[in-house]
Amino acid sequence: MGQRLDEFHEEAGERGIADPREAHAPHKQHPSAKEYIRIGIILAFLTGFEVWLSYSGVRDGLLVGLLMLTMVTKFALVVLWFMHLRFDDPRYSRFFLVGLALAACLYLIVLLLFGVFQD
Amino acid sequence: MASVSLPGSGGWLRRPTATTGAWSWLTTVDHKKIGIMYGVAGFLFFLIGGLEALLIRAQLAGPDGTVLNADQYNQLFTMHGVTMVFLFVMPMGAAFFNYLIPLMIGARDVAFPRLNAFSFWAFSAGALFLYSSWFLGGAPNGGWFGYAPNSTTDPTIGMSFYALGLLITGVASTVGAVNLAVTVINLRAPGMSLFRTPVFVWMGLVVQFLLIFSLPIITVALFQMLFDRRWDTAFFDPTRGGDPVLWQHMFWLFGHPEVYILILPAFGIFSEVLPVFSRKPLFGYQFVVFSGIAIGFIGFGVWAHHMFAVGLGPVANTAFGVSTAIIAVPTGIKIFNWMGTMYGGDIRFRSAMLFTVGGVVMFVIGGLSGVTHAVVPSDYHQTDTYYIVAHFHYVIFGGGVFAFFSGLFYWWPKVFARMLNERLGIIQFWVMAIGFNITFGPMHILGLQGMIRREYTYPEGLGLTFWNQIATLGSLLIALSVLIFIVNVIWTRRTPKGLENEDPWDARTLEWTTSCPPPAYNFEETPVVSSLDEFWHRKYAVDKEGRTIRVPAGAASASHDDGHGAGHGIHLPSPSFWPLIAAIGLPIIAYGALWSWPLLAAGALVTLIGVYGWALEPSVAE
Amino acid sequence: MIESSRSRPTGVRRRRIGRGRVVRRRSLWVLALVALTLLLAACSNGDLPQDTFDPAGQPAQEQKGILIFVLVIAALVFVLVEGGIVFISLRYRHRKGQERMPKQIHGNTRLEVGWTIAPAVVLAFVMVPAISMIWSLAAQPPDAMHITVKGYQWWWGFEYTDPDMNVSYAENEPITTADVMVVPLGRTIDLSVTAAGGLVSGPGPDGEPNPDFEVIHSFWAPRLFGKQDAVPNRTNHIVFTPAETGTFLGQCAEFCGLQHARMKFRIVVLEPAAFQRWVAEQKGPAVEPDQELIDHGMDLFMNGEFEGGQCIACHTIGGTEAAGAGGPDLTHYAAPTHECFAGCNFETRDVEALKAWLRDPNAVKLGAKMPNYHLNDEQIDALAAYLMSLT
Amino acid sequence: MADATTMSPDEHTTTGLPSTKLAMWLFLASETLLFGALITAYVLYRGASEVGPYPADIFDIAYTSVSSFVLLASSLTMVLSLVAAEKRDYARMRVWLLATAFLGLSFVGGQVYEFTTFYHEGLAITTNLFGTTFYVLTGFHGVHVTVGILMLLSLVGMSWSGRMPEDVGFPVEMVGLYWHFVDIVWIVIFVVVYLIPTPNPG
Ligand code: HEA
Ligand code: HEA
Ligand code: CUA
Ligand SMILES: [Cu+2]
Repeated sequence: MGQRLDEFHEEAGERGIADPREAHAPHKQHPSAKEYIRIGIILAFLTGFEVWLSYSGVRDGLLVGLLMLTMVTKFALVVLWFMHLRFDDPRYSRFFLVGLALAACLYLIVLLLFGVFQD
Repeated sequence: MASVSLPGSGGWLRRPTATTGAWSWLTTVDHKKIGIMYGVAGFLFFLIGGLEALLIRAQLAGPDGTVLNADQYNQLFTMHGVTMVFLFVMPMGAAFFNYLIPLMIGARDVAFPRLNAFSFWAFSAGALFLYSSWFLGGAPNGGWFGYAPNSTTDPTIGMSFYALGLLITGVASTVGAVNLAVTVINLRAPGMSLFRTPVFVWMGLVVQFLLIFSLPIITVALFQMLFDRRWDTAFFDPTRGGDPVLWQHMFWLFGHPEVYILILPAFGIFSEVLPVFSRKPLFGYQFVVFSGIAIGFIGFGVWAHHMFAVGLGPVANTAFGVSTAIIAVPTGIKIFNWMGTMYGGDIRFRSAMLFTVGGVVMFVIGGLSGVTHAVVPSDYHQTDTYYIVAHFHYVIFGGGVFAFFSGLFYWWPKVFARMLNERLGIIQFWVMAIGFNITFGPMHILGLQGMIRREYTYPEGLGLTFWNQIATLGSLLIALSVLIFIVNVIWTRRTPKGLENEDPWDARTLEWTTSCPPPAYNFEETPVVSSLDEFWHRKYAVDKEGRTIRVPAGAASASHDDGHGAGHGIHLPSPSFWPLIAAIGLPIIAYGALWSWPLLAAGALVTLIGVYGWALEPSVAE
Repeated sequence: MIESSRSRPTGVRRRRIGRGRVVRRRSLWVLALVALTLLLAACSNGDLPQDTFDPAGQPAQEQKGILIFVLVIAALVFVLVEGGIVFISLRYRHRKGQERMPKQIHGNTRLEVGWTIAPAVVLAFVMVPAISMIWSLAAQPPDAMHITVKGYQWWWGFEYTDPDMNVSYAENEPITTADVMVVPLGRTIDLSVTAAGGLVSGPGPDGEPNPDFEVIHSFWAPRLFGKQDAVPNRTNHIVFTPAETGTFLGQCAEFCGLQHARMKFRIVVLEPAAFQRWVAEQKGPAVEPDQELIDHGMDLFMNGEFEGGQCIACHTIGGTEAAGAGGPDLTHYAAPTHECFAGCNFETRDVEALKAWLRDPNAVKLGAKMPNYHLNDEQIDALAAYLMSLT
Repeated sequence: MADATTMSPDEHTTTGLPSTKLAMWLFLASETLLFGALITAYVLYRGASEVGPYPADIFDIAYTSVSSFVLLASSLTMVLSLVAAEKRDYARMRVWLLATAFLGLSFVGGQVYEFTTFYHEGLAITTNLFGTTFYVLTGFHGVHVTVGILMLLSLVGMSWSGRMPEDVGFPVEMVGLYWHFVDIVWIVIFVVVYLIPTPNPG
């Protein structure tokens, strides 16, 4: 019994975040200036699209949907490229995502409890 | 940020060097000293909060009590709750985590030693700020839960102190939580995988994450309360369409994770003490760990069980009733594993063990009454009655405070190189256990007999007198037991320092491999860890017949050092007074927010100076 | 687990009963006896007018049932778990002079699964009836009588909003009482619980927000129904059916400031016929003064301008010019059912209490919203006489 | 602001991740819940104001769009300074850092101007729920931007006076993380507060 448990710990240690090999894994390269600028242009374009949308007079439901889409895209682009989550160790993303997911879930439930989305 | 080669970087930025005396405490960045200061501060506030409780009990000792008037009573019960939760249990948890986590994971200090000092000073500043309200227009009087709009419109200044004071201690806790979380994740000794850290460390990690994710919520709520009070915003003002129920959601979104922040340190202590005094490894280690994580997660999804009577509707009440019931499952897993640990053990009922077993027994009572609240239709009756008061004192006092005393008895020799008196400890335990049950047991009955919470008096005709008298009597017994502990501490201080046996309990974890008290650098050599319960495995081995036998002496104590003359060449962070200065600015900002913009700006300047001094000072003393 | 108990040295099982044991056993008995006496004392405690274990109607009866149900289950878990802990503590405690190293057991997955599932099953068993009762309590029967309950700092107001309960002296005005709610026996009543103040209904007529301000209260009559909060701008429902006549006590359960402790009310349950008589009386306007002193009191009430204000700024007396809002309706202040006043802290029949209240409300109820008008004795006597005439 | 010993990513840690960066991400995760709460308050009270002015009465989308572009651009200059720092091109790094700080300042300046305009059009923080939630949400964001500007200028100052640690890229990256976080908060605010129309009640 005890034996097997120790094995479990060994394994957890090796796969877990204490992995010695991973500790010396080479730092993935940050993007180049060119790539940053490319992302910057996409962001600017998306923002322009958002502003245009808000003047375009499309139906409210569609407008909100599209705006949410561009918002999430912009958010993701900045987080993944400018904040390097795409290139960095996945553990940073995990911590950040837990916070983000928690915020999204909890506050959505709160708004639901107030019946904000009922109309 | 560090300076590489700055000529003459001494000057006014030179780092202090004192290692003894008052100055050394003010500038220390040593996690052990900071842990002790957290402990002392927490215990002082326990006495103050207890004194407030005794006044509450005096007022309620009979019908139509005249010890206090309504106004005084409201301030006292509010400050009692706030003090006990934010100024006693939280810093006490921080004390244990600060002192023990680095030792348990084989680290020299926490990840950010100066930030750690800042946490402590900010906490102290916030606590003193809160208590200064007694002299500056009245203490908070809207309950620890501060329900708007009563709290936002009360004409006295008390609840502004509440908002600002908790904001300051909140900053302290957030910073401290990030620090400790990084410490556990990043500073473990070689071989110390997460699944080889003691359960206490795990519970510490979960608590830090709960803090990181729940404090921002109350921060916003407190700002909103402050803005409503000071600058007439409309967040919770029903006359302008604001909905006071928003405050309740925000408060309990934080408040329920908060109660697990209060209890998980206790679970950690239980999980360390039980194996040692049963001389068995913790039963189902990974289940205890995972259930702790599960409690942390589920704890975020139950907050509205404090709001069953608010009228959220049957769907919400069903959902939150169910989620609340679910949380009993991981908690039960813990209880059963602790029982499994004791089962078949060689149980030694020293004071530490008594407090732990007593604590588990009391906690289960509180947990079971918690489950009865989850039965929503009966909670419609119980909510806001003394039945709830009984519930949470059983879990917080019965679980949390008993655990703290257990931890104090257990780790006292580690920290102070003196043993607390066992006989007094055992007497204290029984007086406290009996007093505790006489105080809070009757409150179940009182609640069901219709005694509401937060009432400064009750008339004769309600038939509540008898049990209230008993409860008051019990509170005196608790006070007596606390006095016995104080006597024990004073008594112990007069015994000579030094332990015959530096491993008095035959312990299992890494903190006992170093000397008592540990040297400033904790470990002469960074320990290399090869198993859970590392220290035990260094002392004991399994022979061919499967019996556990002691490894010949010498092998076990190999890593001990006497703390003298050793430790040269170990780089330790130097003391610094900037964290203290940065922290002092915070209450000045808060007073400014109450009374004057220039004062606020001055406080901000002090904090800014502290931060810049901090960033610019050289990384070591010359 | 089993192995470990087998591996215990056999000698341990034989128990020598030493002195320490006897003492411990005796003290256990003493403890048990003390507990028993206390419990008996509790039962013979006599009058418990707010006892949830003494229901006088639905849903209190049902709620008591489910509370006992969950308490019994909790007690079973309690006995099992705590009994287990005590048993293990006694059985495996270290005994002097018997060094032994317990078997080092790390865990047992089957047990873990067991004690994960077992509590879950127990909880499911508890929650099923609980959930069904959440829904049954939320149902609002169509034939119920409607009363709006309003929380004020620190008293309760009641408005009988059914159309057949309008008063005779004004149009579409419901019967309004304070401090005491009168209801008929056996009738199902649907309370709309809210706090006074807040926005009346969305924006006011000219977009102006209502300056009325009120905090959160909670309405609870332990022998009749569980609580629902009274939140400004929100309405919660309590549906209940009294099964006994008599007077039932209740009080505000949500902390609401200085006098939260004394924000009480009473529910008087009358036989249906008596209730109809009561309704008839309440529909009528206030009685006219028939004595000089009373007349003087009325004059003071309607026209007196005191230091601090006027009575009619806040109070209504039906059928007179007094139509203030914010304070309790005094139309039938002295009706027999209006047993108590000012948050039910004083008996209406106790005229001295009324006089003390008029002299300085804050002196008898700290923080009371009614100002001190610095009335003299003669004015107080007249006002008291007038109020006591309003049957 | 962290301790010297941990400002270098090369320092040995259990996970191999620099402690400061880990701490920064944990802090940002916490900030997510902070701004989430503020945004929730705004969304909850959308259209619940009892009196005007309402969003549609005073928002100037064109003006705020410019502000949004400015903040977005500052994120780009921020990463460009990081590129320069990693190449140890200190002069260029300082230029980009200053550019970032300048763009940030323009944003805050724009916000101050916007607030004063709204105030003169009758929207005070006390006027209605819209004023309350709008000013507090965007105000918190503005304070974050201001703190970020202070950090940027400190970096420039330290670089000038030679107080930068060897691995310059690291502190720049840390400040950058914070700065981009403030930017993504604005990405959400811009859509949720400004672009999604709020119907005027009544
Ligand atoms: C340390 C703090 C702490 C802890 C750990 C808990 C734990 C729990 N609490 Fe408690 N609670 C408080 C502190 C705490 N609480 C405070 C301070 C308040 C009042 C706040 C205020 O209003 O001021 C409160 C209020 C409170 C309420 C609101 C009551 C009301 O106001 O109406 C509820 C409702 O559901 C509740 C439920 C629970 C539950 C289900 C647990 C569970 O986690 C308990 C789980 C444990 C067990 C169940 C025992 C062990 C398990 C077993 C032995 C397994 C077998 C068990 C079964 C099959 C049932 N608590
Ligand atoms: C950690 C949490 C904690 C702890 C440990 C306690 C401890 C105690 N509490 Fe606690 N209590 C709360 C948290 C806690 N409480 C909370 C959160 C509330 C809700 C508040 C609210 O509604 O807003 C509450 C409310 C509360 C009430 C209800 C008030 C009301 O609703 O009107 C009561 C009533 O009896 C009470 C009593 C006690 C007693 C007698 C103790 C005792 O156990 C205290 C024992 C300690 C001592 C007796 C100290 C010993 C002191 C000396 C020996 C002398 C001191 C000397 C010097 C200072 C020099 N508490
Ligand atoms: Cu009203 Cu308490
Ligand atoms: Cu809770």
